Amino acid sequence: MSTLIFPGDELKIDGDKPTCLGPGLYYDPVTQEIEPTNAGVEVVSETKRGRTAYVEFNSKRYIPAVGDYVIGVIVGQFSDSYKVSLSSFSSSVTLSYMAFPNASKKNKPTLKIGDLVYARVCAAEKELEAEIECVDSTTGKDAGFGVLEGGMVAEISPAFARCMLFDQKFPFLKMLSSFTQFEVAIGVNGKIWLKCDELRNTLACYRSMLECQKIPVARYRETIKRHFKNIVDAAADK
Amino acid sequence: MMATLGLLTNVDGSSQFEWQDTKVLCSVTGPIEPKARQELPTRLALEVVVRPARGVPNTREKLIEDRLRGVLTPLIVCEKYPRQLCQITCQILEAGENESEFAVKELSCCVNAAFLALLDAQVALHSFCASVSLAVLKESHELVVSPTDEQLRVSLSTHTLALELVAGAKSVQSVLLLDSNGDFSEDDLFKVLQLGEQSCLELAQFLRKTIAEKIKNELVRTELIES
Amino acid sequence: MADTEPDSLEIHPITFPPQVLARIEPELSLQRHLSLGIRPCLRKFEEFREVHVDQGSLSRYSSSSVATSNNILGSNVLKCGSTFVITSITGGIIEETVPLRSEDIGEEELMDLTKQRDEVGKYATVFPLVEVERGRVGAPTDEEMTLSQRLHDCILHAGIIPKTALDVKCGVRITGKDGDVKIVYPDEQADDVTVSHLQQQKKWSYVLYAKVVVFSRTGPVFDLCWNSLIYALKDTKLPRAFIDERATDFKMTVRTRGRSATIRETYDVKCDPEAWIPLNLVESKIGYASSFGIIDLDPEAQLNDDEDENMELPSSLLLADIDTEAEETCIRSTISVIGDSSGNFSSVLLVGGGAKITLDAIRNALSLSKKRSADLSSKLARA
Amino acid sequence: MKVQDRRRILGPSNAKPIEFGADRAAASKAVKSSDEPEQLVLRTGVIENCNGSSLVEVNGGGRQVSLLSSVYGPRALRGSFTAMAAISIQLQNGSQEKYDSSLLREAASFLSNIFEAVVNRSRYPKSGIDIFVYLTYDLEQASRTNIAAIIPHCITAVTLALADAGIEIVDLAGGGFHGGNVFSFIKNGEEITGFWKDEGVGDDVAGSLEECKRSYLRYKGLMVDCLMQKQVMKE
Repeated sequence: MSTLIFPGDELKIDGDKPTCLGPGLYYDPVTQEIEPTNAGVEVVSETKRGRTAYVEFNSKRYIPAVGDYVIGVIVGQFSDSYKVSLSSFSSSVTLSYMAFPNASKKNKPTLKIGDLVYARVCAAEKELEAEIECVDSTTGKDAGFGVLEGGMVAEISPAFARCMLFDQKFPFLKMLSSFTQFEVAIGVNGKIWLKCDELRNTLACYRSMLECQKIPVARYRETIKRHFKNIVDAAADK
Repeated sequence: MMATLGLLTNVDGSSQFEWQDTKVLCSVTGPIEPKARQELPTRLALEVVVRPARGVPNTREKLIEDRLRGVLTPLIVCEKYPRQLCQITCQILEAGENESEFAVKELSCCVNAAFLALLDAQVALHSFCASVSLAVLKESHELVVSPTDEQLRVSLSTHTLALELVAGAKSVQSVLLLDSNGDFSEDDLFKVLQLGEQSCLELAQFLRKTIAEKIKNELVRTELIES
Repeated sequence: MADTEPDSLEIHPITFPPQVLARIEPELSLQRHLSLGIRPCLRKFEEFREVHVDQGSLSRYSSSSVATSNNILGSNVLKCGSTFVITSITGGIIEETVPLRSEDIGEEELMDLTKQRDEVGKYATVFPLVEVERGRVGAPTDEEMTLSQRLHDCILHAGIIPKTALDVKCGVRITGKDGDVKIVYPDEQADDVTVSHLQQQKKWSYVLYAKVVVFSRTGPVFDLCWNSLIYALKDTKLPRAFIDERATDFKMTVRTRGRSATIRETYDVKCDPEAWIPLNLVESKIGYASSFGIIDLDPEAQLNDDEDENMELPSSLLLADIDTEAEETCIRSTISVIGDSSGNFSSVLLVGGGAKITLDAIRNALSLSKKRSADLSSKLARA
Repeated sequence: MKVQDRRRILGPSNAKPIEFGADRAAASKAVKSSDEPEQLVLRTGVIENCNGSSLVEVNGGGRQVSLLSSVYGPRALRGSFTAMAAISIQLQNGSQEKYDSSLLREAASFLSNIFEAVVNRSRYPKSGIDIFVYLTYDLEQASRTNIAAIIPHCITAVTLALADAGIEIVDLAGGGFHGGNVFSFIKNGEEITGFWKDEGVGDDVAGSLEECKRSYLRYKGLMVDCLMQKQVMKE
């Protein structure tokens, strides 16, 4: 049973237990109270270690949080870092030259302005510019991050991206794979990078993705099928 | 009375609010990177723009912007987004009143539309908000909520009220704005506050229903997956 | 790094002179003052600043004026604290669009009837231009724009200036046979044929402009601007207007590409340099402005002097007449009132950005504003 | 047709400003003899939100003038490095709107030239000193408008405001007006810092120089009195 919660409503958690606050909740330093700040579904989960609470909501604008997988565009280059844009008009984030596998002072990455990178947010303080990294900083190894070459980026709602990335049962990618082979990178900032062997398959995937974020899961298969069929037909007409 | 959320696709949040013959479309973009002169080191900067139903914006719209900013600033958790900017643009589609004399209905609809658009953009807010316009009629001394253009013309005083609501939008936290003009007494003012409170609470329940509907629509997908 | 020698850590309290603390921590400085029962400007919580007014010294009708080319119809200089506001009223004349004399009298009556019911439509306003001097040049700031607009709206909605007060009762300048010039006014000589003839054809009204210049701004200035504007309007005298006898029925034929059309030349309305009529304001609707702020007291910022425990402070305070930068920035809940001493209000603006505005606070502010209004309206009597 | 000003409330566009007919009584008003020296009232520190300010009121000689001068600065200048302070002077019409903006600009640039020589500009590199002179009222008996006559008072006002702001100046500057000519001096009249002459009037330059020097010395004495009084009050 999900309860909807709005800003100004009372939160049904008491302060006896250490609570970890997620998005949509704000601890007011003056009144020392936890208040919901967004309209959405209240989610409180109790675990052995403590309690977590957040408000589940959809927003179009992505705000960086530590640990998020994101896709960014290099928009600037400094002496020791890149400037990366995660979403249009938002403040840009920093990607240090040292945040790459095997980086050293001499071994600098060779990214250009306009390149796409898959990265992870490693620092996100609201007062400071957020930082991202292209390396697993705990192991120092390449963890699948780095520049994304070829393919295509689709801008979708962050909520849809989260479903694809975190929900193992989410059927979209599985369905897609029954039509074509593809490489995919999912950024929770609402960007999905996709690359197939053939351009027309990429295009079909792209179109399916844009449409599927607006329709119920039950209609996914027919939609994907239709898009692939259209592409094939269009190619045949030529 | 009609409220719609999310009808603009290229902004982070949008809404259209219509009450009687006044109609306002509002868009919200943010938090985004501000221009250097707008940036506030510890808070979210607000850029409030109001555009009239016809003609170009002038000092009249500046005054509406100033009032609107006064209502929205305490509502938004500005401390959560330091050095960021939020653009709030209200386009009045239909004024519903004589623009050279009044701005009460436009202002109250702008407040409601901007609040809904902020909710739609999921900018962090402290509490719920609702706004109504009222007028005291000349002959009958009757207090009416959301007066018509004709009622405004024969009114003794006009009032715009915006309230901050909490606890399920069932109780009033504070008065965010009361802009009263005309000829009125202390008693009139308290009557305005009393009736205004009642109609703000009613309006808030309507707004909650509208938003809840929208959220439920969005959540259908996620629920399906969970089940 | 710093943890190597925790024992040697020394903490020095930083002390600042009051002025410095007020600049870097206005909130703390204000709270400390308030906890002592006084405001940073050394006023009491509900104390207003003294106001000094100087009526009409810039006006052309001022007794000490030597100038002949002065076009200021009324003026006021208002000094409040270190801020002073100079307001001057100038005028213009506009030709009213009189509907053509229609055959259907009933329709006209109906129009008159609807006009009478239209409450706001009965009143005129002034067109203010507020300038707040801050050592910058350029386009008006947002503050100046909102101040101007609010003055404009409040004058209109308060119903201080009836439209009829601005009607021009136009006279005619007649040059006699012997060459002497005299101006005849309709109300002085109603039987004059020329004048009454003219009255039917054209209608003019005065338009009032106000220039409000604020010097030495130390806090919010709307109430000062409003009061100064009201004083200036009370001082305003409208010059009598006349047109030359020859211009009363002046027709001119313009030939354009063979066609000829008769147009009536616009009248050249001039004003009498000497004669004037007072601007008739609706005295009963004149109110004066006052401003208030509500601030929550921060218990942590209070100085805990044990000997001063006898003073019990409430959790939130109502401060009258907001001034100084600290008060302006820290007090985000404000009440601005325009009203007279007997409890008729023409404008109330509550902005609740900070502390909660309680009904008691509103009541308190309204009753203080009545006292203030009585004080301000007595200024002119004394002057 | 000009673009509509959206930042000001202008009122109806077809309204005409009030135009006064010829003053019948003007001729009968006795012109006071302009020989007697005018009365000056000088004040400093009248405006709070600036660094220095002054008020100059003049009455006499068929003229009433009130000037408010405020000094903002030295404040940081944006942009490239400058070795000396940049001085800008703005003359503003009061509610009378008496002078043309081009005339005001001309007079302001004349004043700027004077004060560029008077202020110790090398003391304030990378700074700007903005000076505003507001003509609260300027009433004269004659209907012609002559801005030159009020320039000496502007000089007095700006000098006092600079002194009030604590900005280093070489000497108290002052000036005089005579027969259409304006001279401005420092150092007891030994140095001329500015000379304004209108076409066709005041051809007796040498005579004007002496007259102006006399007024300068008088104004300077008054300025010194005013500043000393302020100092005494502080102590």
